[in-house]
Amino acid sequence: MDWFWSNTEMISRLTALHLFQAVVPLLLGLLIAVPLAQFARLHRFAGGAILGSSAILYTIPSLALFVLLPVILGTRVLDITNVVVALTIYAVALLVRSTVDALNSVDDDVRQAATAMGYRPLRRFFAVDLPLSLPVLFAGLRVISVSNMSLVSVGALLGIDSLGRLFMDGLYRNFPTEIVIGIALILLLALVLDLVLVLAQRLLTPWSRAVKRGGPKLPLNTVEARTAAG
Amino acid sequence: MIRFRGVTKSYGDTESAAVENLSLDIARGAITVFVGPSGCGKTTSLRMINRMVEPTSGTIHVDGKDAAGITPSALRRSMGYVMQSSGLLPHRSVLDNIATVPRLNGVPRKQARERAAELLDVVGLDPAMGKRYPAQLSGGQQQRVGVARALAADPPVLLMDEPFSAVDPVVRSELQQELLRLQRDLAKTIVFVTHDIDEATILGDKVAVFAVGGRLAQYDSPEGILRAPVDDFVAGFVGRDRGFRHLGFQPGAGVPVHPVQTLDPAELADPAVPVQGGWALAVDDGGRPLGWVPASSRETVTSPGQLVPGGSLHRRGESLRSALDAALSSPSGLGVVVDDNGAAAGIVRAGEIFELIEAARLRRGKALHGSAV
Amino acid sequence: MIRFRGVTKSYGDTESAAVENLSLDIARGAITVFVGPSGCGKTTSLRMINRMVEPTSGTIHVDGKDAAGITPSALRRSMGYVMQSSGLLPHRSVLDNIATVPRLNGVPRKQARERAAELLDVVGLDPAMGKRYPAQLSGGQQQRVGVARALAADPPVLLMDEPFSAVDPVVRSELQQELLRLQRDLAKTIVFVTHDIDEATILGDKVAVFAVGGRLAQYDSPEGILRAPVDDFVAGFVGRDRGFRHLGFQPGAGVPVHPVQTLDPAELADPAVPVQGGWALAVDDGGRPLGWVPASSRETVTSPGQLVPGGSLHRRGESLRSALDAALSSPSGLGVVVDDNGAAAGIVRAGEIFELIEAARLRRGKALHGSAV
Amino acid sequence: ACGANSDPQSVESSSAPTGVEDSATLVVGSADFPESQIIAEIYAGALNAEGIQASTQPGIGSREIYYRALEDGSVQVIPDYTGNLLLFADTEATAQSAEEIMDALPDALKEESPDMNIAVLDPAKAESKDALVVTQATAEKYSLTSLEDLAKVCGEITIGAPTTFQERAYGLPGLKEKYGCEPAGFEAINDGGGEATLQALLTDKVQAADIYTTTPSIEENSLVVLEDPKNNFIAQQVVPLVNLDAVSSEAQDVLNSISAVLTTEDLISLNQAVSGDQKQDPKDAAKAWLEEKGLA
Amino acid sequence: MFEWLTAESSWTGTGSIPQRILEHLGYTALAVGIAALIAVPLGLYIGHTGRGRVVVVSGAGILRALPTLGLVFLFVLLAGIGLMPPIWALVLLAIPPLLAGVYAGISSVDRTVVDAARAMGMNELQILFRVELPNGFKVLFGGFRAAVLQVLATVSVVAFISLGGLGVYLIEGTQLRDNGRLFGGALLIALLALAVDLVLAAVQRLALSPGLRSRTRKPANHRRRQPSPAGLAEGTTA
Ligand SMILES: Nc1ncnc2c1ncn2[C@@H]1O[C@H](COP(=O)(O)OP(=O)(O)OP(=O)(O)O)[C@@H](O)[C@H]1O
Ligand SMILES: Nc1ncnc2c1ncn2[C@@H]1O[C@H](COP(=O)(O)OP(=O)(O)OP(=O)(O)O)[C@@H](O)[C@H]1O
Ligand SMILES: [Mg+2]
Ligand SMILES: [Mg+2]
Repeated sequence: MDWFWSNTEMISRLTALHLFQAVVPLLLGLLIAVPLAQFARLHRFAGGAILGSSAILYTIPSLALFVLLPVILGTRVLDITNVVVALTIYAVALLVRSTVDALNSVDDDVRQAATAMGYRPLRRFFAVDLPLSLPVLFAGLRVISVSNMSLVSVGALLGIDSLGRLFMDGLYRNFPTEIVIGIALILLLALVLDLVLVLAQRLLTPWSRAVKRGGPKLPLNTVEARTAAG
Repeated sequence: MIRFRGVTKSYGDTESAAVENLSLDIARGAITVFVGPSGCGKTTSLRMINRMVEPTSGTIHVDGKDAAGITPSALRRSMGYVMQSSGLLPHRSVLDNIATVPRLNGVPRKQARERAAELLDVVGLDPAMGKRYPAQLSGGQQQRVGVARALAADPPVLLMDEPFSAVDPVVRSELQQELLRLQRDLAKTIVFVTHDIDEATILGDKVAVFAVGGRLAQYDSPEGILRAPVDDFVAGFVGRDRGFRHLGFQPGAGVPVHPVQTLDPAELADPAVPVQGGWALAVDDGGRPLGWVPASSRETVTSPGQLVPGGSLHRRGESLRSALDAALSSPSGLGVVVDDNGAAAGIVRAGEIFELIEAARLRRGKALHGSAV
Repeated sequence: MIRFRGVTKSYGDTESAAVENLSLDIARGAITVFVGPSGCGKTTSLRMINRMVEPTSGTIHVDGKDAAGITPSALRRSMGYVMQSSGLLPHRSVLDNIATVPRLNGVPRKQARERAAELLDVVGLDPAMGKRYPAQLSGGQQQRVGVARALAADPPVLLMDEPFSAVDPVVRSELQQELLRLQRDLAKTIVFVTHDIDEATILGDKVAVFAVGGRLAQYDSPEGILRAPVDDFVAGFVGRDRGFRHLGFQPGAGVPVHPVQTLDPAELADPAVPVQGGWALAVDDGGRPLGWVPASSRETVTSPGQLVPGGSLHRRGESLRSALDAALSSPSGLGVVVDDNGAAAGIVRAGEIFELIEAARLRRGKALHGSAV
Repeated sequence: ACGANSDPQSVESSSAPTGVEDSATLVVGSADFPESQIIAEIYAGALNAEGIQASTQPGIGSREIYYRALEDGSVQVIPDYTGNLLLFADTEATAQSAEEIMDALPDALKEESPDMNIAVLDPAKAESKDALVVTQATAEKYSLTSLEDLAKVCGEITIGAPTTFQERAYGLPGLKEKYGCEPAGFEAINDGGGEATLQALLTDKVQAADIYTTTPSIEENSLVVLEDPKNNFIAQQVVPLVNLDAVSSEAQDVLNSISAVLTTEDLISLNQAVSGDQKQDPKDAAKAWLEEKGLA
Repeated sequence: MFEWLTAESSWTGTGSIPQRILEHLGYTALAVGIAALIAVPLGLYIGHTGRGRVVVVSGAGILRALPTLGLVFLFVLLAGIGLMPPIWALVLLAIPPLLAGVYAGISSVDRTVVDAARAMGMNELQILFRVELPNGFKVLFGGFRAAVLQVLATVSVVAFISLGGLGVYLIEGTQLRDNGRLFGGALLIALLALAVDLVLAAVQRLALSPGLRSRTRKPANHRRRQPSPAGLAEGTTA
C-alpha cells in the first residue's frame, strides 16, 4: 500500500491510459459493427461471410496482432494506436455477432407495423430497430467492455503502457503487491465502466423500466440467453 | 376503390401458391372482410394492398392507380394498418405511437400529439393513458391504441389483420361494436381479416371467404353467404348455426310488441297485487326488467331474489335473431323487449316471430325462384 | 372425487386473491368445465388440484385423500395434464413424448412405445407421425398428441387448461367432438378450463362459472346455466344467444319427421319428372342431399349446379337446436334430416319444432313453479 | 520469411522521420526489466542535472521492440548490453571479448540501420552477463565450479532459462558446441532470471539456471556462478545506445561520464534496492546513486 | 513463414509443432475441465432454481475483467513455476463463459415446457436432466465453445512465463526476430482454434435433438429467430 501511495502519479497515468485503450475501441467498434451487422442481416450471403470472417478474426492471438499491426499499419511500435486498432478489431468481431442478435431480438410484428406505417428503411432502422435492440445490444456491449479491460493489459508485453505494466514490473521485481494492485484497478475500472453502461442503458431505454413496473412481464429469459453466453 | 385482378402470390419455398388468381373489387367506404381457415392467404392478400408483400403476378389498383407504381412508403402512409399483436412501438409512449404517421408526414410534434389525444378519446380511452408505454396497457387497450394510430393520418383506407383475435370474447365484442360505431362516422374503406365467421358477418358489408390454397370461394354480403353458401366448403366454414345467424340480417321491426304486466319493487313486495295472465315482469324503479313472477307462486315471490330469472333481452331495433332468442330463452315464453334506456317496453311471442321469418322466406323465394310454399 | 373446501389462493404480490374461498365437488367420470373471463382464477384452481399451485388456505381432497398429503410428483403422475400450448417436449419424438409418464413410472421403453403408438390411433393420428418431432406438427396435431400423452398412463383424472384455444375454429370443433367420443369410452374424471361459454356448454356435464376476483358465480349443468343464470354477471357472460344454445339441451327425438320428395341425379336431369308440392330435394346416388328444386323452376333446374343451395342439416338424434337451425336456414323452410350415413331421411318443419319447444317450456314451468301459460 | 513485411524498418523509416531535434526533450527508453530501467533513470537524471531536458519511457519490452522504438524516433537513448546488442544486429557475429565486441558493433549497427545514425557510446565497466548458476547443494553434489564440470553431468540436469536460450548462440547451442553439454531437460522461464527462475532453482525444479550476474539473489542465496573458461557467455558491458542525430555532443559527454563510473557492484546494489525487500522505485534508486557519486 | 512451417526441424524433436499443439490442447482441456467442474453444477443450480442469479451472474460478469496476464504472473510469483499456477489463471478465464452458458441455457428453456414436465410428475432432478438440459443444450454448449476458444487463445499468453504450447513460437518469433516463426505461430493458433471450433460445432449438431433443429414447418411470418449460438461470439483473450 505504501507503494501505491508513493506511486500515485504513475498509477493514475497508467489507469488513464488503460481506460483510454479500453473505451476507444469499444466506441469505434460500435460505430463499425452496427452498420456491418445490419448489412449482414439484410444480405444473407454477404452476411454469412461477415459473420464467418469476424469469427476468424477473433481467433488471431492478441499477442500476434499487437506485433503485427505496426508492420501493417506503419505505426510506431510504441504507438497506442496499435492496441486501439487491435482491440477495435476484436470489438468489431464480437459486436457484429451480438448486434445481429440484438437486431434480431426486435419483435418482427413491431418491425412490420413500422413498415406498414410507411417508414422508409433507413429511417425505420434508426427510429425503430436500433432503439428496440438496445437492451440486447447493451448486454453484449457490457460483456465486451469488461473483457476489453482484461485484454488491454496484454499490450504491456510489448511495452505499450497500461495497467499491464504493473504486472511486468511486479514480475521482474518479485513484487506481488504491484500485480495485485494492477488487477484490483482493472476490476475497478471494469466495474465503473459497467456501471456507466448500465446507467446509459437506463437513460436510453426508459420504456423497458415501465415494463418492469407494471403490465405483462417480458420473457426475460430469452434476452439473457442471447446475451449472457455472448 | 381497391381492385385485385388475377393476383397470384407464391412464396419461393413452397410449391403451391399462397394466393391463387384473385380478382376482387373492394368498395369505397365499406367494410370488406376476408375470412377463411388458417393459412388460406388472407394476410398475404391484405398485405399485397399496401405492398408489404409483392404479388407474383396480377395487378392491384388502389383508387384507379396501379399500386406497383406508387412508392411503397407513400402508399403505406395512405393506409392505416392494424394487426393482431397491435404492433405498437414499445419504446414510445401511447401518444407518440398514435402520432407516428403524422410525424412521418411532417406534421409538427405538438400538433400531432394534440390530434393523438383527440383520437384517444375517439377510440374510448382515457387521455391520461397517453403518457403510458404500450406494455402498461391491457390487450384490449393496446388494440384500441392500434386503431387510433391507424386513424391518425386520416387515411382513406384501413387494413386490419385479425385486430381483435388476441383479446377475450367480451372485450372483443366491445371492440367490434366500437369499430361499427366509428365506421358510421368515418366511412373509411376497411379491409378486415378474421378467421371467425361470426366476426365476419357482424362487421362485414361484404365478406370474401377464402379456401385453403388461396382460392376465393365466395364473395357476397354476409346475408348472402349465410343464406346460400356456394359450396360445401363455404357451408362447412359458415357452420351449423347459420340459420340463426342469418336471422341477424332480418330486421326485427315488424315483430308485434305486446304490452306486458310489470310490477315495480313496491308492487312486487305487496302480495295483494295480483298477476294477470300467467306471468308478470318485475322491474326496478327505472323500469328495467328484473325477472318473472309466475301467477301460480304470486304469494311466495315478493322480493327480487325470489324471481324466476329472465331470458335474454331484445332491444328495439335489433334483428329477428335477438327477438327469437329472447322469446326462446324466456321462462315465460315471452321475450322481453327493452327500449334504449333498458326499460321494459313489452314482449314478443315466438309464434309471431316465426310467422315473420316464414313470410320473409316466401318473399325471398318468390323474388328468386318465383316459387312459394 | 375432487373436493375443494374453502380454498383460497393469493399470490404474494397482489392485493386481491386469485381464488376466493372456493368450495366445489367434482364428480367422478364426468367432465366438469371451469369457465370465466380472463384472470378469474380458472387456471389457478385447476393447478391446485395437482399441486402445481399450493392453496393459501383450505383443503383439496382427491378421492377422499387430502392432496396436501400426497407427494407432488406421485399426485401429478396420477393425473393427465393438457394445456393450451401443448407443452410437448421439443427434443423428443412424438412417441417418446407420449411415453413420458409411463417411462417415469418405470414401464420398459418398448412397452411404453407400443402403448404410445396405440394412443396415437386413439386420438386419431397416423401412427407414422410417431417419429416426428413436435415442431413438425400442426397446432391441432400437437394438441392431439398432448391429449394422447395425458392419457398414456391411464390416469383416472385429466386436467385440461384451454387445450383447444390455440387452434382454429374448425379444428377446434373436431377436437371437441373427439374428446366427447373418447370420454364415452374412457369415462375419466375431466376438469376442463375454457373461457368460451360455447365450448363449456358443449363439453361440460357440469359447468362452474367463475367471476373476476376468483369467485365461483354459478355451478350447475350447462342447461341450468343457460336457462337460469343466477345473476347479471353470469347472464352477461353466457351471452345473447343463450336461447338458441339452450335448445341444444333439448332432445330432437320428438320432432315429427315428414317424408320429402327426392330426385336422384337421373330424375333431376329429366325435366319430365315433376316436383310435387313446392320443393323437391335433389340427392346424389347415395341419397345425400345436394340442394333444392323449386316447383316453379322445374324446367330450368336439371343439373346439380343449378340447384338452390340447401340449409344446414339435422342429423337424427341431434338436439332441437340443430333441427330448428336446419328449418330456419333452408330456402324451402323445410329442414333436411339425414341419417348416420348422411342420406336424406325426411324433413322437419319450423312450426312443429316450435310447438315442441313451447311444450317443453310448459312442462318445465309446471315442474318448477306449478304455472303454465 | 514473410515477404516485404520481414524488413520492418523500410516501412518505419519512411513513415517516422529519424531526427527528433524539434522536440526539446530527450527520451531515454528502457527494456522491460528493472536493471535497464534503473540505468535509464540514471541517464535521464544525469542529463537533467546537466541542464539537458530528458524524460524516461520505461519498460518498452525486449530489444526487438525497443530497438525499433529507437529507430522510429519514439526514444533517443536506451541502455543496452554490448554482447547481446551485437548478436541482435549481426546474428552471425563471433566476437567474444569486450574489445572485440565493441569493435564489431559500429559496423553491425550500420548494417542493421543503414539509413540512420545509430551508435553506441562508451561502454561501462559494469557488466551484466548471462551465467549458469547452481545452488550450493548442487555444486557440492556434483562438485561443480565451472561449465566444464557441468558438462560431465549435463545428462542429469535440467536447465531453466528464457525460451530463447534454446536458440541463442550462447544458449543450448553454445553449451553443446563449446562444452559438449546436452542437458536432460529444459524449462522455459521468461522472467529474466527473476523470482520464478530463482524459485525453480531453489525447489530443484531445475538444477542450473540462466541468471544475470548482477542479480542480488545470487549472493543472497549463496548461489554458485559457474565459470565460463571457453567464453560461451560473451561480454555484456552496459552501453548507451543512441540515435546520434538526436543526441547532442554535450549529452553524449554526460552519458559517457556515467559509463566511466558505473560498476558491476553498483548494478548489484541498485538491483537489490529495487527488487529486494526495499522495493525502491528505480527513479529513487538512480537518484540516490547519482547523488552518492556526485553526479547530481 | 512457409519456410518455417515447412522446415523439417519444425516438425520433429522437442519443441516440434505437433508436440506444441498437443501441449496447447492439453492445457486447454485441463483448464476448461476444471472450470467445468466448478461452473456447470453452479450454473445448473441457479439456472434451474433462479436462486442467487443476480449475484452469480454479475459476479461472473466481473470475473471476465480479471486480466489473465496479471493472474499468471501473480500465481507464478506466489506458487512458483509449474503446470498449475498458469492453469488456475486459465480456469478463472473459462468460468464466466461456461457459467453464463449453462445458466442461460437452462433458463432459456420454454417455461411452459418445464411446466408441462412438472405437471407430468417429473421431480426436479428429472426436469433438470431430462428436459432443461437437452433443451437448453444449444445455448449451454455455446458457452462451452466460447470458453474453449478463449482458453485456447490465451494459452499463448501463458507461454510467456513458463508453459509450452504454440504461444512459445510467438515469444521466440518476437525475441529471435524470426517473423516466419511469429506469423507461423499465430497462424497455427488461429487454425487450431478454427479446427477445434469446427469439431465442437459438429459435436453440437450430433448431440442436439433433431426436434430442436428443424423449424421448417413453421411459416416464415411466424418464425422467430433462435438465440444465436454463443459459439465464436466470445472468442479469445490472447
Ligand atoms: N413469408 C412467407 N414465406 C413463405 N411462406 C409464407 C410466408 N407468409 C405466408 N406464407 C405461407 O402462405 C400461406 C398463406 O399465408 P397467410 O399468412 O396469408 O395465411 P392467413 O390466411 O393469413 O393465415 P392465418 O389465419 O393463420 O393468419 C401459408 O401457407 C403460409 O405458410
Ligand atoms: N404465478 C403468479 N404470480 C402472481 N399472480 C398470478 C400468478 N398466476 C396467476 N396470477 C394472477 O392470478 C389471477 C388468476 O390467474 P389465472 O391464471 O388463474 O386466471 P385464468 O382464469 O386462468 O385466466 P386466463 O383465462 O387468462 O388463463 C390473475 O389475476 C393473475 O394475474
Ligand atoms: Mg394471417
Ligand atoms: Mg388460464
